[in-house]
Amino acid sequence: MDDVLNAVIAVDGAKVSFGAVRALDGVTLRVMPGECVGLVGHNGAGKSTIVSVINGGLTPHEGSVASDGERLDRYGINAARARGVRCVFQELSLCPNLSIVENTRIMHRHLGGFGWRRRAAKIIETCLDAVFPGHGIDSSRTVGDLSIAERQMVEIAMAFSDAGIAPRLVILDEPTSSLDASLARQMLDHVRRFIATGGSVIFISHILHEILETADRIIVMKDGRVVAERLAQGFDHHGLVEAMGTVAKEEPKQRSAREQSTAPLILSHQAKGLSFAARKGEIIGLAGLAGHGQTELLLALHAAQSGNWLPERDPRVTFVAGDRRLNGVFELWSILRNFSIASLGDLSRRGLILADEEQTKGADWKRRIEIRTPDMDNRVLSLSGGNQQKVLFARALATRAPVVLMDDPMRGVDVGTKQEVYAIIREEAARGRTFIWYSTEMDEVRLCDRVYVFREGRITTELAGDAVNETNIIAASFEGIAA
Amino acid sequence: MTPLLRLFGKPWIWSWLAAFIVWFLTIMVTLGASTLGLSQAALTFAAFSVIVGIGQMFVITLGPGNIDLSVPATMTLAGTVALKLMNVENGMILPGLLVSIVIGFVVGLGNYALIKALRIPPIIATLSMSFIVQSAAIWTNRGLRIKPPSVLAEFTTSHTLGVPNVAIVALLISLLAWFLLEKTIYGRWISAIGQSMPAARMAGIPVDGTRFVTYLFCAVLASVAGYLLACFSGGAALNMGSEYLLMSIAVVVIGGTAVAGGDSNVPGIWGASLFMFLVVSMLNTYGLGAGIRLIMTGLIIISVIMLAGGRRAGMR
Amino acid sequence: DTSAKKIALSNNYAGNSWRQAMLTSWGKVTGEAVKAGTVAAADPFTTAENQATEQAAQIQNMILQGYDAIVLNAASPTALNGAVKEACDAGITVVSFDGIVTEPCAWRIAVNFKEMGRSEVEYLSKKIPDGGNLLEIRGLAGVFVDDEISAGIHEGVKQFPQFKIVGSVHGDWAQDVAQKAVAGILPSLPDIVGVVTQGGDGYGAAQAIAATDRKMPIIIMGNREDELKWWKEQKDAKGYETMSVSIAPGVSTLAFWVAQQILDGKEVKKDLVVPFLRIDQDNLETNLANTQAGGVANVEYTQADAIKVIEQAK
Amino acid sequence: MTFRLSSDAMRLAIPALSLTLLLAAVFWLQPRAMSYVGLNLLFNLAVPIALATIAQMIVMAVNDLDLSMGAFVSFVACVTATFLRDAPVIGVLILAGAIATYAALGVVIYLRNLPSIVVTLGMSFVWGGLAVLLLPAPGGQAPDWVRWLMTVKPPLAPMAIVASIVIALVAHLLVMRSSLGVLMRGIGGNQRSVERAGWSIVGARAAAYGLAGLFAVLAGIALVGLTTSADANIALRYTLLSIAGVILGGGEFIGGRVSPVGAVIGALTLTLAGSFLSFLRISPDWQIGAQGAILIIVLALRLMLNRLEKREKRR
Ligand SMILES: Nc1ncnc2c1ncn2[C@@H]1O[C@H](COP(=O)(O)OP(=O)(O)OP(=O)(O)O)[C@@H](O)[C@H]1O
Ligand SMILES: Nc1ncnc2c1ncn2[C@@H]1O[C@H](COP(=O)(O)OP(=O)(O)OP(=O)(O)O)[C@@H](O)[C@H]1O
Ligand SMILES: [Mg+2]
Ligand SMILES: [Mg+2]
Repeated sequence: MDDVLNAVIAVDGAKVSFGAVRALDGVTLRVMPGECVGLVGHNGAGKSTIVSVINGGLTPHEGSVASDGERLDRYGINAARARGVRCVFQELSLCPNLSIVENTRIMHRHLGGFGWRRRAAKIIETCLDAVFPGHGIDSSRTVGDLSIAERQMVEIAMAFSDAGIAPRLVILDEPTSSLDASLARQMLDHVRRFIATGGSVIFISHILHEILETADRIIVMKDGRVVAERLAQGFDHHGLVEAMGTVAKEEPKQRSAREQSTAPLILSHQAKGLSFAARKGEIIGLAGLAGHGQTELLLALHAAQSGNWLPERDPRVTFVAGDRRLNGVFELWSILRNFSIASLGDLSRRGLILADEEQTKGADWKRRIEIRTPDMDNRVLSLSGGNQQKVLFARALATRAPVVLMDDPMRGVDVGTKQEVYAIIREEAARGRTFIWYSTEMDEVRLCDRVYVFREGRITTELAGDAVNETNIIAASFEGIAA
Repeated sequence: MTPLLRLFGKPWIWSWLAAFIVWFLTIMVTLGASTLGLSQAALTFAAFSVIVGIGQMFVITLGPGNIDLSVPATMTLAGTVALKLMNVENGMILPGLLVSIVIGFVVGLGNYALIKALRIPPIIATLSMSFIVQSAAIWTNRGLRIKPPSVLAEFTTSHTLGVPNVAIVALLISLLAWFLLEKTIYGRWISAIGQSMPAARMAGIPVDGTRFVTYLFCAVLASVAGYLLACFSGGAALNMGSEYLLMSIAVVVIGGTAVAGGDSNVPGIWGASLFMFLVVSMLNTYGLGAGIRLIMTGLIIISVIMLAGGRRAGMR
Repeated sequence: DTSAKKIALSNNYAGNSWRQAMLTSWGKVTGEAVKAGTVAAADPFTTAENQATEQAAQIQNMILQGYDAIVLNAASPTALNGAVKEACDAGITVVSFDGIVTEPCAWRIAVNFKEMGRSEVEYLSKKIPDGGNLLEIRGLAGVFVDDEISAGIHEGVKQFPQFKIVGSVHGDWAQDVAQKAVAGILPSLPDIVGVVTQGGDGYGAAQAIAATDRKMPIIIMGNREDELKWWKEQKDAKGYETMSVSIAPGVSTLAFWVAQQILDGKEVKKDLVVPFLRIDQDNLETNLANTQAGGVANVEYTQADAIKVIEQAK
Repeated sequence: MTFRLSSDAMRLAIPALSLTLLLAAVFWLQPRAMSYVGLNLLFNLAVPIALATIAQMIVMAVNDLDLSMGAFVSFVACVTATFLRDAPVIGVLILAGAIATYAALGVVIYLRNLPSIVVTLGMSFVWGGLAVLLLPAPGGQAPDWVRWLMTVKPPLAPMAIVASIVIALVAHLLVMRSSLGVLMRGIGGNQRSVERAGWSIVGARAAAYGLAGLFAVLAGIALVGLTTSADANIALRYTLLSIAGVILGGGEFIGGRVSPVGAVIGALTLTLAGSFLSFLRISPDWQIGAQGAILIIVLALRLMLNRLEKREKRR
């Protein structure tokens, strides 16, 4: 019982539903001072929803929130912030049109008064320096001009920053999804430092080793319920996956080196640095630190291979977006329409859409890739982030395009799904499809036949076969930096 | 959900409801004696708003910032040039129609060229274009009024089974528009572009081609409306389109099409067009002064959107 | 001697046949005057959007361009006063016509619009002594001319109380707008014997009424060629009678000559009046013959006409 | 480190350059304009446009669009020329009420989740109707102090220039430097995150609309000061002009990207473009078309400079 008295935040029996969807079905959860709680679960398990409850953005239909032993009846965003609850949301939530300093002003409501710019700059710079030493981000820059990784860094630093009310509980909802390994490392180290000074953290991630090494206690959620809760030592990777309810599959293995050099060349591009080429049936990885030109190459390949003026019967490339808000989902549409938009050419006759075939194909892919929804005619935004990502995958794979471009597409996708998708990719590649895959996760890069490593907008290294391993990639990523 | 409730969920129902109420209030002044006359007049004049409104709706569906302000000037140019070409000869009706369609093509082409090549926001590009088109109209005939060929004048002003012929034309165009939007790939494409242009591009949609066709379509519909209007009102005038600038936008948005793009709706255009005509008739019939009349029109528009818009927000 | 003087025409609108006729007359008459060396230049300028603020800017530009006189058809009788005052202060002669300005330093060539409205009702009272219901078509709300003519019509109705205005719509002086407005109100109106108008809208009203099975009332016309032609057809077919009245677009040329006379040092009264141009049953054919297809019945003025008008005002 | 132009500075540089080019062209065509009086004549009518443009810009900063700007400025002009002169207290009350109405509109649009375009379209009829009721025929007279304010001859620079600089400065402080300004632009950029930081969106939107209303009221008053009297249709073109001004000044329709100084420059550019045309003496038939052409040219210039700038940046 004194658990509750000491807890920074204690949620009791929270229930939330969105229409027919039970997002939370009686969740009880405590966060003690000086503790990092890991929160894992499949896509749509309700993690982000419990986050909304804790940060005051969502009032549970049933259940209560207490803090420091005091039950809070009128709990809201401002009450949460006053108690030092801070949040890094799953989707980036800075104002892209404002500078970093101005965003700091927005985040800290009580920062006003004469000379706030100077104070805000000091606050955010101090914090950036603390979390990401050597970050090189100028606080007067506009957020829209930053790369996605830089934005995520700013947002993380913002959550740890102190402008009067010190942060006591920082919630990190998949904060590392756009960070490369070294930046993620820096952040995790900072989390440990923060914990050591008595702060609390709720850490959500689908990258299980991060959770395992950083969290003190791990809570596993499934379908809106807490299904397991143990100290971190009580879990290993395998056990965690099992607790999440995914049938534990074997670790992704390096593909057996296939004889690829004889396959016909399907795509080549004169990028900066080494030239880029792809053969039929290859899985090609684009690696390197985040934001060093990988996405640009994908966009250039897409632009070069697809017309903007005339419709094409046989698309040559298709694209899986990572930044789904920006260039992925169509928010007004149903899941089905979001899925079918890229393959309408095959689902129509003389420009007329064949509704039945669309339905059938949609149902087929819903099953194949396990999109969690009662009805493909629901709006796409009713899906959790990971499930939206699956829809985008299905959209691309359902086309006949021989080349699939993937822009870090596994952001926010849970382990089970990832395994399924990896399997599909391998299967499709065996059938002759080419995948060009930018990823910030080493595990994924290792799945590739061949890897191009990027550094400052140019391809610096090409690795193939057995040479595709962590050591080589990291070495190539930092090549040229005085180390 | 019961069927009735579902009906109230449709964004277009409110404009229809408003049109009906206003219609009812107007005919009650004469205790129903004016029913037929008023209904026919409403259908006739709504037809022109419907035709230009549909074009405008396609453009607005392309997403925020997309709008075609060159509609009135295009109507004027098409009407004046076509009537000048036909020069009261019945044999020239088809060439006249063709020429007005070509004019629509050229204006649409110009609009999209400005938008695309010079990256000018559509609202400014089409405004600039409209000035040029208006000048061209002045230059070609300096306000000359030529009568339409008799067959055409007869056709546009008479009825078939009590329904005005222009309304039938507008209905056919509406059906075509509905079909395009709901059943074809093109309809999906413009809706997708309206929701997110980058996403549409990455989904392999030929974005430029689609937008181009849409601007063409809008300009062509405007020129056809100009052609019909000039014949209907017995000659083209240099200012004949000016009313349709606000009108074409108003009927689209009152009709329940999302102003933010991506979501369009054809029945609403009819409801809104009828409403816009009937509300002026009603206020005229009740003998209200211009000031009061304007205020009432504004308040009614706002109430319609409050009912419709508020509903949709709740539906989500 | 005004051979070195430059005159500008500031026009706020070119979008209808009346304004086009006005510009044509201006071009014709001043072109000859420039060729003859009477004045050095007579340039016409038109604003794009028919707005007082735009025209004010135009006048200010004319000041900068160094014109000696500005002939002005104003978008608003008062909203240009600031700009007109600035022109006067810069020593520029300002002559307004049709759309006149109230600024005292400017000259005004006015039409008695009130009388024009009143005379319409007076005419009807002669044709239909028993009186009856009237439909009024007004111009653009909030504009001076609209208010004046309408006031005149209501004065006329007071004078001839056998008439009653049962409906009033705004036709914006455009025939398609008038047609639409009339078609909308017509079904709810009782029988009407006459339609009082402001010009440019008679043909539209006729079209709207012809589309119903009502008896054609007497529609006062506004001197447009289409109106006159329709009247002629009706007259030939069934002896239809009406009258037509409006201001002649050629009044711009009178304003030009008045400006020239003032620049020449003539003493000219600030307020001049020109009669409106009225067409009746008997002179319909002559006027129709003189009117360009698609144009407006017109009178152009000479220097001598202007001198006569100036003399009469004294 | 290489020198990097911030995107805000770039947003400004381009409109400023096009204004300079246009001004040079005007001076070349009409050297007489290069004087105290000449500059005042060129620019004094830009003052109310600049104010209206700022108002429109504030509405655009929160991702909305005000189609009633022209009608509202006309209405204010009518109030100024009648009540504000004859019964100043009532006049001030009416104008305060109008600003409050604007603020209320902001609240209603947000709370009911309405498209601002439609609501303001409706309001444009309402304001127009009120204006016609106030002044059925043109008339009224500017209060003396307003007239004085708009015709004052300050030393060194003419009123039009001084006023434009003051407007730009005040708007810049309000929109770009103050906390309220950051909040308003933040709403345009990402409303959800502003809400999550604990701000009241209703309050911020009310403030934005109220501020826009205030600037529009100032525009109406300034306009009457120049024209000396009002009519119900006097400023209808301000709706499109103000939108064009914001765009010319580097603002964008959505995303909260605006620039007050740019907006004022945009308004000046638009006014100047009109003068440039009348100095060119084009045939009457094509005078209207030329206004379109000049808009296109000025915007194309913007594109060209934009490209240059980008190339510069990439280097
Ligand atoms: N606003 C909403 N409207 C409808 N359904 C919602 C809404 N928000 C969440 N849901 C649903 O609630 C469930 C829980 O979603 P939540 O986002 O919390 O999952 P998650 O565990 O964060 O998943 P992910 O790992 O993909 O982020 C999902 O089924 C989702 O579809
Ligand atoms: N008011 C809303 N209307 C419609 N959809 C919503 C709404 N709020 C949230 N959603 C959507 O429901 C899903 C789950 O919402 P949640 O609040 O859990 O977001 P999240 O997990 O932080 O983000 P993500 O979308 O990346 O999972 C999200 O896709 C979100 O966009
Ligand atoms: Mg989540
Ligand atoms: Mg989620």
